[in-house]
Amino acid sequence: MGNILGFFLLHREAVFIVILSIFLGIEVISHVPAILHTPLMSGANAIHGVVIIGAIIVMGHAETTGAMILGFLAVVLGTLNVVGGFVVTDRMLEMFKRKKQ
Amino acid sequence: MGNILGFFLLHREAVFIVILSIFLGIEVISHVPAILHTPLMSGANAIHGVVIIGAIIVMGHAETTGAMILGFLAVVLGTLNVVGGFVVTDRMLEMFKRKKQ
Amino acid sequence: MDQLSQLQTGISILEITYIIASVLFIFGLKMLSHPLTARRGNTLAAIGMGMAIIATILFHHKDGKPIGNVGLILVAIGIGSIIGWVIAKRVKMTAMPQLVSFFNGMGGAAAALISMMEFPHVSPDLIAKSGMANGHVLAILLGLMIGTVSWAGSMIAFGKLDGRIGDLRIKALKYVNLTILAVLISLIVYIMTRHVQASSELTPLIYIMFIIAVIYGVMFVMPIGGADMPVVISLLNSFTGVAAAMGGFLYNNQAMLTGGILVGSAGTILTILMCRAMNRSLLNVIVGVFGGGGQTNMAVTGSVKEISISDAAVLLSYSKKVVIVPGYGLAVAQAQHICHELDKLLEEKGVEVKYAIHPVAGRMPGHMNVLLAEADVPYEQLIESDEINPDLPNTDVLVVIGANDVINPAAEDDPSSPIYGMPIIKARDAKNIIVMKRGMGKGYAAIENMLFYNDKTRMLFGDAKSTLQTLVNEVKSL
Amino acid sequence: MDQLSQLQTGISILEITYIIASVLFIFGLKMLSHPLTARRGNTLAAIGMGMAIIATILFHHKDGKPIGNVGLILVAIGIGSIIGWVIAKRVKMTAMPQLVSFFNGMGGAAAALISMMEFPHVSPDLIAKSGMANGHVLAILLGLMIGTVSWAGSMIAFGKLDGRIGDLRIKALKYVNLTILAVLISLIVYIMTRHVQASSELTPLIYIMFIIAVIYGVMFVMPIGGADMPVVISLLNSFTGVAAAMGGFLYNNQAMLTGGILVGSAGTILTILMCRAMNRSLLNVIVGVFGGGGQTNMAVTGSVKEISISDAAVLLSYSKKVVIVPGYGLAVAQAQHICHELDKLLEEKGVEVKYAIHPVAGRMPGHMNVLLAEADVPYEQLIESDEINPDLPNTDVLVVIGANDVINPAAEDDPSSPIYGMPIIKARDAKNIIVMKRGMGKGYAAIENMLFYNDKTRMLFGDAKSTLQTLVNEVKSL
Ligand SMILES: NC(=O)c1ccc[n+]([C@@H]2O[C@H](COP(=O)([O-])OP(=O)(O)OC[C@H]3O[C@@H](n4cnc5c(N)ncnc54)[C@H](OP(=O)(O)O)[C@@H]3O)[C@@H](O)[C@H]2O)c1
Ligand SMILES: NC(=O)c1ccc[n+]([C@@H]2O[C@H](COP(=O)([O-])OP(=O)(O)OC[C@H]3O[C@@H](n4cnc5c(N)ncnc54)[C@H](OP(=O)(O)O)[C@@H]3O)[C@@H](O)[C@H]2O)c1
Repeated sequence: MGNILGFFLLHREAVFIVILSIFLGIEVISHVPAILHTPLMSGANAIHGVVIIGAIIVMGHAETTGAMILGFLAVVLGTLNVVGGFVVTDRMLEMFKRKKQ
Repeated sequence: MGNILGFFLLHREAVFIVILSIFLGIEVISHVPAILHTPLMSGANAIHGVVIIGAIIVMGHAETTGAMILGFLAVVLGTLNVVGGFVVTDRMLEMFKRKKQ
Repeated sequence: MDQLSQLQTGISILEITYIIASVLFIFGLKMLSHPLTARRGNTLAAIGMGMAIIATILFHHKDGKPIGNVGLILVAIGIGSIIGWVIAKRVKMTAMPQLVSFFNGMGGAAAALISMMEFPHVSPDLIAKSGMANGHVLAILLGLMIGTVSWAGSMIAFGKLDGRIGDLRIKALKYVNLTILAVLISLIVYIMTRHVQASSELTPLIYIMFIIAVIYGVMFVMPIGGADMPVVISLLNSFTGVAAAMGGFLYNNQAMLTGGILVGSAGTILTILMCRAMNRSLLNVIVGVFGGGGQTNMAVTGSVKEISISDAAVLLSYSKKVVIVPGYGLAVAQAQHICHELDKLLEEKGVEVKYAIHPVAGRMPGHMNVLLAEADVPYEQLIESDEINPDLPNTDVLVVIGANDVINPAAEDDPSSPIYGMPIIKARDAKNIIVMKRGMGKGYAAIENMLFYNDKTRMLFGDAKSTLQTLVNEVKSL
Repeated sequence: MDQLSQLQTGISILEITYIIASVLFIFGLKMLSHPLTARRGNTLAAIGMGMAIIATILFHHKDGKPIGNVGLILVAIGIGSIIGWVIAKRVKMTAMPQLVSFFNGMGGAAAALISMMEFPHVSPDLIAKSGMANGHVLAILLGLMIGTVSWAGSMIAFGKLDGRIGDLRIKALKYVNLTILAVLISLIVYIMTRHVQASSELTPLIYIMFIIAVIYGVMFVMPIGGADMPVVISLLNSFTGVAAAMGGFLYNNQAMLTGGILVGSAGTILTILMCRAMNRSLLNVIVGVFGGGGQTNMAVTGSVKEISISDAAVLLSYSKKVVIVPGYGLAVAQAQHICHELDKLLEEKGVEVKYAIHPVAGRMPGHMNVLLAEADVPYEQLIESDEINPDLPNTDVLVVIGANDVINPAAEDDPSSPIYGMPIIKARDAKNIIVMKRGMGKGYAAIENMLFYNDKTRMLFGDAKSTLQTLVNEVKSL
């Protein structure tokens, strides 16, 4: 109990940022029309590719070969997520766009 | 410059909370219909009465009589803001409500 | 050790309470912006506030010391609650805007007082380390300035709306104001660049700053037209929010920070939405180009025709569809109850009566809704202007009661008109138009209204309340 | 000293960049949810991501050391970019959902790898102070578990959508899954309650946890019907978001924290919205009550009547108003291009052709829009089902192409039907109905469709693409 409270006190700003972000995530997309569900899902998918930053940090401070290999893999996979995600979203949306005019 | 950067680094979570709150404030009320403008303004008015917490803290640690008097005044004014604000908002909204049924 | 952990538990509960309060504020604001949940939203926010206040009294500690003077604090809260409650319950519905302004001013004043008291106590360690140019001092000074301006400005706005203070329309005031603002900012810079041991050495400067800020607040609101006050109040409201947030920085207090900033940003957006509903820009309101008296290029053609009370009564009683357009004059005359009486009378006679509600009719957003709701007009009879416009060609009689700008066709016809582009109620589409007002006085925008010269229009001069009273009697006796 | 302040400047720039990136993510998501701004929103978010990546490589420091292995990192990014780009550009439009699932899995795997590598390096000081039960360890373990589940689940979802993996419908699996989940959580508790000097002593447990999480991910998705995969992907998408946010906690990294949580919460809401569009609950999807094969209480009355290609061609050519209802079968048959050819032919003959788009027609939200857009059908021809329903009584021929559930009248007639209450396209209101499908196969909900037995309905059996091809030829030769 004391441990949890202490942890909360230490990280209360992070906790609060998490709460605010949850609200924002909900608010921001709550009026999305059905046709945009898939592109939105895809775009959100690309955004969580931000995990690549963690991969870069791990790889950037890797010391053993094993860590290096795993880190390399993590960066590749993270990049796949980011680049593939954004490009595929753009492709989907491009199609909607063209038809609008 | 160094001072500002240092200040930012120290308070970066608070800064970020401010940014998120700004977004949330905007998002949350951006679909308000015109008839609710006044009640919303009034409700928001009551919420910033949260300044009363500051007044309580000041008063709670006041040492001189002068500080005590000013603190007392601050608490009274803050309470006016809070109580008056919420009550008047409720009164406005009560009227809307009754008509709905 | 045990006491220490108890203290830690207390602080944890306090912090958790603050976070819960913040979340309740967010929910409250969100629900306040939907008609069905608005009232519950207000209650939620109030609960959050109550929790934050109680938790602060119980668990707040500064340098290990708990909150003192608890008795006095409770007395102060008691006094504030009673006064606030009584005023809020007693005041007339039409006086709501000035009341909001008054309460807003109280919040601003509280923020300013806090800053004034905290200034001499900035930690000497902090000053030794980073001089006066630190975050605490900045938060205190901004809190003082913004809080004071908000307080002074709100009081002037209150006075104007309550009819106690007139407008002061001097063009040069704009430059005077900019100068005062520059002085205020210089003062902040000056204070923050001093080299002192303790901030209390500079306390006198704080009082000077307070006085200048009061002057600025007064001068800022004085030249703005009384009718623009709702917008100004909304703006000052968001100022107070920011002032409260400064306290949040100072005390590292999540509830104050979020509550204040939320109101600051929501208030700013609300201000902009309100301006948009009147088709003008915030800058226009503040600098005040508008209300001074516009000019129309349209020549006045046609003549004004009057209608007698008895003719009006007959016309209304034998119509199938009547639309009433209420405006500022109805509010001034306090004629909402008698107006509702007229509409009930007509409905009994089988006439279909609707109200056309323009978003900026009156002097505050939603003014007409609040007013008519007070008179118990059923919600379903109130139709937004966009929705009723297509129906107007089938309307037998359109009755304008103390409205002017919101039915002015110049908004559609005259590109040089200051209200050009504002969506209006297309009154001239109706088959007959009866306009009730005292004379040929202009509306808020101070421009000529060609509708009064329209062939279909008949004027019914006189104070709205007494005119409606005689009309009701006449209809009854038919 | 100078170097130190340079380092501080670098860190400040990095943190500011992270905040900017977070703001861009928020804007991006917001814009992605409005049709007109969606594409720009995607670009904005990508810019934010680019900034965060570059700033990390340039300015990140750990214990005063900058990022090493920069060359290798750039190579890895290069490889990932090229592969990602090529796959994303090459894949067929109809394979989008599985692609999203694939990329989502990659993110989950990256998060899991990070956790695996960070686990042995938890600061010994921290462990000495608060044992293994600290925030860092928790973030690492949760990141590992959620990331792995998301990866394994996404791969299965990918396989199912790609038709490589079938469903595994065993009721008991539900309990097996709950057991595995319990084991995973116990493992976390076990690890966090060990008393060790260094976390690396427990590294083997991490690998065990990884393996169990893989099993859980697989078992979680296996029993869910292939057609529910879009919902599952959306759910796994929000899982990966949370896993990324765990990294944000670990590194105290604002961009990861906000980006991850935003996606986590937006993804959850999106999942719920998607379920709602299909009129079912998330729990239903996960536990999988639905797709197993519902039963209808309605007795089959009437008989199935066929129509010949030439009759169909004549009927269509001499109609004034034709509405096409595309469904999953159209997508399977890849018949969108030939379908558009038919509609152009008919329009040339003066027939008014519209498409009725049901929100959950096909197997992913917006499936039909994407499909028909790919075939260059003009946007104005696509009408949402709610809007077109009132028009159907004036429609001469309604052509159903590979749709089934979305036109099933059981949704209106049969309260015991699993799809009861789902809004449908009211096909039976049209004057004539032609249904193209291969046989009497059921749709996704696996229930009988009484529309096929309706008097106004004529069936045109065969694969949608070849049927449409012959129909086009026939219409041309008329
Ligand atoms: N709603 C808001 O939020 C808000 C805020 C600020 C400004 N405004 C502005 O206010 C205006 C509102 O338009 P509106 O049509 O409601 O009002 P208006 O244009 O101001 O016109 C009011 C009319 O009522 C008449 N009147 C005054 N006292 C009366 C009485 N006792 N009995 C009968 N008639 C009386 C006046 O003419 P006589 O003198 O001839 O009687 C006047 O022409 C708009 O220009 C709007 O932009 C609105
Ligand atoms: N859109 C989404 O997000 C989503 C996601 C998950 C689930 N769902 C569900 O999926 C269903 C969608 O309804 P729907 O009407 O589009 O599809 P459906 O109800 O699944 O019916 C598809 C029909 O197409 C026919 N078909 C299959 N292959 C064909 C081919 N090559 N040529 C011609 N016909 C073919 C099948 O009949 P034959 O076998 O006789 O040919 C089948 O009856 C709904 O129940 C919805 O809830 C939708």
